[in-house]
Amino acid sequence: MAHENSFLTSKLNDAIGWARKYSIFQYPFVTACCGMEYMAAACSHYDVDRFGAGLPRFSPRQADVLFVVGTISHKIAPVLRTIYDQMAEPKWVVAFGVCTCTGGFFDNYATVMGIDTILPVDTYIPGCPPRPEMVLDGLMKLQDKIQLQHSTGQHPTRDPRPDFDV
Amino acid sequence: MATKVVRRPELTFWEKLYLPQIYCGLKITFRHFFKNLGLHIAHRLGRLKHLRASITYQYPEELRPLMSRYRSRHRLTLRDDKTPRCVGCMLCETVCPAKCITIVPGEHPDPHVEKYPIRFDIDLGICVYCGYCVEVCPEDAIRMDTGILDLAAYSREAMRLDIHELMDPELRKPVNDCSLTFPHTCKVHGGDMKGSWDGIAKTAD
Amino acid sequence: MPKLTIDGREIEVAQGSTVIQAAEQLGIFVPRYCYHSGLSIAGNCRICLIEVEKFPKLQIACNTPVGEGMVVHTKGDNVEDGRRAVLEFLLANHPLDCPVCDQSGECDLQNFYLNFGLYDPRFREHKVKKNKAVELGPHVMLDQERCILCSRCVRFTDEITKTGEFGIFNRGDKAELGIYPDDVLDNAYSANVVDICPVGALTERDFRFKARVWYLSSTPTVCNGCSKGCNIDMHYVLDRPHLNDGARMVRVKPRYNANVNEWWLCDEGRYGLGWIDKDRLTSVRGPSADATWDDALSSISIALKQSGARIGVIASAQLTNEELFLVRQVFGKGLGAQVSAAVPEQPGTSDDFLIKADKNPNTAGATLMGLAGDGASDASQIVDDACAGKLDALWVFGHDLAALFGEEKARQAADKVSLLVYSGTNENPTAALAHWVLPSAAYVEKDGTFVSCDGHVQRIGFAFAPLADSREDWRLLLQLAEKLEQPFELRAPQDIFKALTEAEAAFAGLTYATIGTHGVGLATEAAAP
Amino acid sequence: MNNSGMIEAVSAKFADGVLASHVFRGDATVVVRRESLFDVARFVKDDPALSMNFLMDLSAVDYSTFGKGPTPAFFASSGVAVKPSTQIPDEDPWPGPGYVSEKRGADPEEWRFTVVYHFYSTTHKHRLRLVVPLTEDDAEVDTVTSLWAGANWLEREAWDMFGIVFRGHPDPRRILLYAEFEGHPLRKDYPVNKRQPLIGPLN
Amino acid sequence: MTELLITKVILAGFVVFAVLNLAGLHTWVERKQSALIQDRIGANRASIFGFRLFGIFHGIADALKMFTKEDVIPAGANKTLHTVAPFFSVLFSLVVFAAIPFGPTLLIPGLEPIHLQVAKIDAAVLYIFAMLSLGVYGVIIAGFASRNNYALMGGLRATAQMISYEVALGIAIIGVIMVYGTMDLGEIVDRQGHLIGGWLPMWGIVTQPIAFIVFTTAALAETKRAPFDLPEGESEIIGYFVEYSGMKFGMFFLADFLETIVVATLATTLFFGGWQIPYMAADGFHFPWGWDIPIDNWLYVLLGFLSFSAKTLAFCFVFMQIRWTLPRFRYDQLMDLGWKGLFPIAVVNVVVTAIIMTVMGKVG
Amino acid sequence: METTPKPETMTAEVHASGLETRDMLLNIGPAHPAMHGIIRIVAKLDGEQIEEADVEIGYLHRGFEKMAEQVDYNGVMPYTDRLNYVSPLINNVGYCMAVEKMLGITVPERCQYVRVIVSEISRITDHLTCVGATAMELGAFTVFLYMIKAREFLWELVEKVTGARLTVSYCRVGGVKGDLPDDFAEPCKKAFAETRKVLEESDQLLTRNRIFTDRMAGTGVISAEDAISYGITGPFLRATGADFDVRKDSPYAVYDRLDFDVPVGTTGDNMDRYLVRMEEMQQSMKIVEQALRDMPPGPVLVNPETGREIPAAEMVDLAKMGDINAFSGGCAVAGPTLEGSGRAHQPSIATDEKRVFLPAKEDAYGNIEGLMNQFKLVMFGHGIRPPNGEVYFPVEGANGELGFYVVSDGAAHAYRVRVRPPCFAIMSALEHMLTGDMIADMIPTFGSVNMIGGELDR
Repeated sequence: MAHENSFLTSKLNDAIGWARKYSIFQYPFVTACCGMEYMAAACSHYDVDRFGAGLPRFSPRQADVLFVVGTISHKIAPVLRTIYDQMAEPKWVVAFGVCTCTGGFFDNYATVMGIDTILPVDTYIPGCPPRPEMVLDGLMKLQDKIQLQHSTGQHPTRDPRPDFDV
Repeated sequence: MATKVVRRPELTFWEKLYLPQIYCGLKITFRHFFKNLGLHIAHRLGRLKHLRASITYQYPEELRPLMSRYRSRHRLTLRDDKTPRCVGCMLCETVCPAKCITIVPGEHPDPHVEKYPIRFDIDLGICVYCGYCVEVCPEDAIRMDTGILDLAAYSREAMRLDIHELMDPELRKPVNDCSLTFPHTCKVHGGDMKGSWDGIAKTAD
Repeated sequence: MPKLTIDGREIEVAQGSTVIQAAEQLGIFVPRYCYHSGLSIAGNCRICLIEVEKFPKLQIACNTPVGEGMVVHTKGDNVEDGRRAVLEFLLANHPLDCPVCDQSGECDLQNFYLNFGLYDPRFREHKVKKNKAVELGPHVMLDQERCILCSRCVRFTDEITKTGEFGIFNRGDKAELGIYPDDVLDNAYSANVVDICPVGALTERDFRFKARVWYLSSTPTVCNGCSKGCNIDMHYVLDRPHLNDGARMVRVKPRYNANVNEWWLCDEGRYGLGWIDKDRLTSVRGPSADATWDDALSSISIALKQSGARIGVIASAQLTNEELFLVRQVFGKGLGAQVSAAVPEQPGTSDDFLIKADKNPNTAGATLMGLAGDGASDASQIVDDACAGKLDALWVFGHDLAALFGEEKARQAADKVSLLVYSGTNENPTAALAHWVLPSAAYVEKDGTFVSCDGHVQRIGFAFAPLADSREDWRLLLQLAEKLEQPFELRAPQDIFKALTEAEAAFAGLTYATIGTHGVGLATEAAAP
Repeated sequence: MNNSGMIEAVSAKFADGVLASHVFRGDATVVVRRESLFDVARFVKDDPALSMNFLMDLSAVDYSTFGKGPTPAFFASSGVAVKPSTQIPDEDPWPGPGYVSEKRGADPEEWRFTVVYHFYSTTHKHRLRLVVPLTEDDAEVDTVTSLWAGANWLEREAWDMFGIVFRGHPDPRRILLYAEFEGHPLRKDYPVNKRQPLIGPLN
Repeated sequence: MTELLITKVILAGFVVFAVLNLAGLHTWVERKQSALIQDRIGANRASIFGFRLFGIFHGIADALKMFTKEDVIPAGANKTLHTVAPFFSVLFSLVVFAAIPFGPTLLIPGLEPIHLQVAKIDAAVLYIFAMLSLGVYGVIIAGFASRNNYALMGGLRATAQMISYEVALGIAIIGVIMVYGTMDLGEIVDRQGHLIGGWLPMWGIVTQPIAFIVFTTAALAETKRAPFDLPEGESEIIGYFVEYSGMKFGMFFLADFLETIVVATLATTLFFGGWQIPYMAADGFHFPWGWDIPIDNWLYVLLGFLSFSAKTLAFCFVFMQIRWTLPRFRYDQLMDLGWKGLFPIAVVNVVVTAIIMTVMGKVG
Repeated sequence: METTPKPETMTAEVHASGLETRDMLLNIGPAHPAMHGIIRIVAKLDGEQIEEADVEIGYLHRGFEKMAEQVDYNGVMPYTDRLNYVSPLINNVGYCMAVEKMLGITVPERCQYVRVIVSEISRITDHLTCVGATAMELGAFTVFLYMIKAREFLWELVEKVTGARLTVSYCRVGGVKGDLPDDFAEPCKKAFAETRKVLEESDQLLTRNRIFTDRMAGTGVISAEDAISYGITGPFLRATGADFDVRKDSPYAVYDRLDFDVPVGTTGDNMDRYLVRMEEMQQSMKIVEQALRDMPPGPVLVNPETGREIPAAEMVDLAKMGDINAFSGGCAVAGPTLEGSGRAHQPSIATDEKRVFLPAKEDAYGNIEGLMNQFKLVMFGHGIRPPNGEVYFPVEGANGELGFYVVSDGAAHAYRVRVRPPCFAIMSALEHMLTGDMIADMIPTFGSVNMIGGELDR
């Protein structure tokens, strides 16, 4: 994204940032325990829809944010990476729960020690599993980040998508 | 053996026509809809405040009451002289199933204390909130009662708490992005620690 | 020889022995605090209560001499009630120090409480306060509150070191352990009192707060501090680098070996192992820059081949028998080099107990191998030759030429030879002079055997993997032999030892299995120097 | 039928096949020779007095380091070897895992794995455990898939985790791990941290 | 002629503007409505200059975001078709509105009377059917062009479903056409203003209740919304638009809402008297109990338009309520319902209508 | 969907009519919205009909059994939480009781009641999630949210007792972490009232709704014989008409004293499973209410005269200075997370075997014996050391028989912990149930399995 300091551009960027942060279509990559709290965050008591993030899209093409929810084992890791690659720009990744942040206490032969070893992560939500409040907090921090990235034009450019044949 | 055969509802002819049940279903959903709509309007008008219109807790403006036993972020309790009560016995480091606690003990000038932690880190990125550290602490030095829930971070490093943050839950590291710096503060409490213990005690039922 | 029955099992023991010794022979463990097999009997802790039939009261096992036809019960409610009462009494004034006490984890108060104590505490009085954290000497710290006055340390200094620093002062619950005024606990065996202290009253200053004992792993090994070859346990921690300043080796404890050191270890040996984690050589250094092992061994082997027989090798009595054997085979037999492990070292301090003047652990082994002692070539000769330009290549194992022969001579030798290889564990002036520096593993990082000055072949246990890029000398020698195109069909120290036993009569018939953890004497009498 | 009755019934029928048997904490266990496993399994399923219609569980145990845990440093304190003392005394000690060797007179080193079958009968409401010891070199046992359909996946799992081969299994694939995985992670000699990632770390 | 053109353009512009806005609003209503049903709050945090307005801006955010989202065309996809598909969907949904009369005739002095209907087509019903049928092509093409099994299945399901239900839909409307004797929607609406027995408005729901039920059900199925959302079938097959991203996906989304509105307007027009208000005629209200309230033409038009809008919105609302209440059909059950349920009923309805009309015609 | 096979992998065959048809291979999962938890089903489709299905699992294999060999006996508890993470408390209970069986100890009666209560609450949350998720996948999103709402109310109870919503780590070998709060019956009643309301609403929205019954009835059918042959237990088996329930057939804890019915179905289809689960929730609530009524009273005051409350920190300081008499007999006021675990509570919630259970807080803070006990139970290599042995202990998990097979070699950590995961057996039968059904039937069938990855793959 070319960044110029003109008033109009910066306002436009602000607006796009605003739009993107309040329209978060998520791809929930739910694998494990954290999924229960992910459900809870979406349910009536917490209602993630208030943040404009209530519409999970189960097609990576349409999702803006990849929520990686739950332990990622070595067996599923390539799938996760593929889904990330299939997502359309701009995209963000949220590591949900300690297993995705760092691998947590499943430090053994089967698990990936943190998804940031296989894809870039924008926001980490620790907790095992994180309470929905923590999830909402993480979502708000992600919104802040999205807005800030657009206001300052620092949305990182990612490595080009490999041409996946699906 | 008391077994109870579950009765499969025999649908009547009417029910087989779909419509009556659609009507029944709609009745329920409409009831919810209009009740909630009415209550929302009433709230706007300042009426019926004691009834909840929706059960949603609007975090962060409104915090759901935490149960008193709820295990949230850790803190280290302090002596009267503001030093940590921890004597670095490392039972918590030992018992921690996630190995997220790192303690380096040192010699305390007071021979009756003898030992204190030079370094006490908890990596929240690994912690599984099992509460074993609190349970085994023989000094009542570590507690998980801060009620702090805004723990999301932009990097692994930001999730690591050092002894200062653990001793003073109000001290929050500014949240750093890889290249961006801005303080993320919780708007409700003006950047203060959220849900201090007193706050929790009041709100818990 | 009286015959007695303990817990329904009969045993015949020597006249004059006590019940506790008899029970020990049967493998029955009787709890004890004051009793120690290496010390005289005091009988003051009273935890070792046993029931002897026809005796009206419970007896203490440590000081009840065996009698013909005695029937002893070391278990049972009666006995345990008695012991429980004793334990409760001992704990009455014990401070709540487990969190700060270095002994917790190996404390017999803790052990016995969970063994048979298990009572509900009843003590409601004020505990007597005494001095804490009293520095007794360079190695030992005293906490008077934790002491249960078993007097093992008093007896140790009275009977073993005969220095007599300790005493018990005052009476009743004010009684406390201490050392005599103006005295310092600084004898050569002072830290042994820490080992024998059953509780946390005496602790090591060196180990203080460095790690918790339950984090430690242990490997039985042998002290390499002198030629005595005391048996030790190496305690180390690998998975918590934040502890102990990142060092792996945490502490050393003596290991009982009736033939060598019994229960004891000198302070010199105990605290002489800091080099294992400090100032180690971590990478292969070539003439100009760091290199890989492969490159280093290739270029060295080429240079060695070119030098013909004009090679000098200063081996070391710090090397294991296996390595010395390989040195002899590869350099002596293979390349025709001058090999010597006899270096003119200044003898160190010694006494008539455990400390020997020869500070090398394997001089006897080197002598058996013909690399030291009578008839072996001398290292100073090799250095002289090197200075005289008679040698093209010089290989030094671990020794510091500068310290042995003076800096001038060392530099001269290094200048004259075209290849100076230093393989050792730590940085020293010779390493700085050498063309190739090969980091070797410390002795606890490899397997092998030493021969003590008493002709005792003992195995050094492998504790942890070599630091960084360093390599065991035997592995290095095997790989060098391969590069020199004289490969051995040997893969591990066991194999080398087997080859060694076949080649050397003194070792004949020995295997690692027969050596075990306690070592064996050499096969031939003549071998003992 | 009570525990001893079950054991007797099986032992009586398979005098050669049964190596040992015991009741520990109320669990009846029969140790069966590998060769007769299938017959014993069919017997306990079909015999009306036993009628074990459920194969509740099938798993394996690697006994290679049984009782040989590393010696912690604190064992040698105060000059006297005192074992950590929290061990709870047992009034009714378990005869295994040496029970197999006692009968055979063989060294316990000889066998390494046991395959453990837990059966349950809904008609009689009783449970039985079959234990089949196997050697390391020849860790093979007959499949019981034809008797219980549920054995299919359980046996696949035992293969995946322990490398125990079930002769005649219809679908011998890995089940929990991926085909590229080498080794069998629940064997005691597989290090807990040894990872075999399919895609490498970023960069 | 120019005048007519200008009028038509203005009308068309108005309709497109209104409908698109309605669709946008629809998303907001749906979110809020579902939230209220589910005891939630729903989207409410997007603010512009500090105003939140119950989260109405979230829809704007969605649209703006989708516009700026990367457009991915899968490697194996047919690029042209893949691109065209969403436009098809939206286009054919939009053009339907041309035939819908959304108010009475507006009389502006100096101008020709303006029918509040973009295109007054004699066979409007046929036109609408044609357009709705064309709409399925968007879905088929999308499903086919994506080169994805899920999309293909979604497309197939959509095709089968829409074609099957079209039949029931068409036959249901035949009853209406028979009753009102015309295929011109304007006419149909006009005739619904008549009163039966002097007090009961002759709305479609009165004359053709069975047809109404059949029509609504089939029309719901046409919109591919729950409980007929098999082509999307979020949790089974992600849907025919699984490979679409960015605004193209947004257009499918939009088409979805547009179709709902189409169906709502059709139901209003055919069965609920379109813009009619009971007892309201061009010159005012004439209640059966004798009251007469004269009104001006502008008020008449306004009331008619509002009536139409209110009915449409109410239908949208009910459709959404149904969507949030019911589970989804299975494919074969859906077909069963269509062919074995709705189709015969619709046919019978036509026959019965015919008989009744004949009888009544004879009697009357 | 991301790994949809390429057309070449589709098999082509030529029909008699000369038309070529291809069976479509549809790759469902591993990341698929209906696969809550991740599995992969490769389905060979003939139109919408599933001709063959290959179920692949293991995507959530995280080495539970290996980890359980690495940590001490109580350290396994957090791992068991994450087995069946929808009903963690049952896992806790099952594991604890297995180890207790090995140790040969029993826990006090109140503790058993507490365990029953928390297990049953957990069972309700499990069934709510299962039914709710199935409903969601069938398109009834509102029902799902209602059920999750009810689950939130129950989780409030769980949080009140255990201090966590989901990963509770509540039980300990030899007892539970803390007693129930004093006024537990009150919120329990409230939460159950809410739950019942939600259940009734859901019942109306689903049970008599023809769309729903049509989708559930007659799909995913399995006979009782097949189910038993596959080793299926729990609600899934009971839906076929077999009445096996561990709580009745080999009663543990205090289930034999409680009066409840075991709901069974008749045909073993999805509808029966749904109904059985709905009924089980009612039964579970009944059990909890009975248990709350019958359970023996809680805390006993140790010393009525001096049992005053002393802040834990103060007690520690006094004890450190040897001033034991200043607080002896008092009860320590520790942090709120330790509520209910003091000396007054301990006799009723924990075994009195000191070699197993941590001492009361007062003892750990206030006297050397308790402190030593605490250390001995925590330090590596000391801990709980059961005698050698192997035991198998089954409990009725939410999905069926949850068995723990534990082997001990006398060390402080288990030699082997094997879990018999109930949904493993059900998943192995999934292929059998799916074949011949339509692809859309996969959704309710899979939903009724209530596959929980943590438990299935461990």
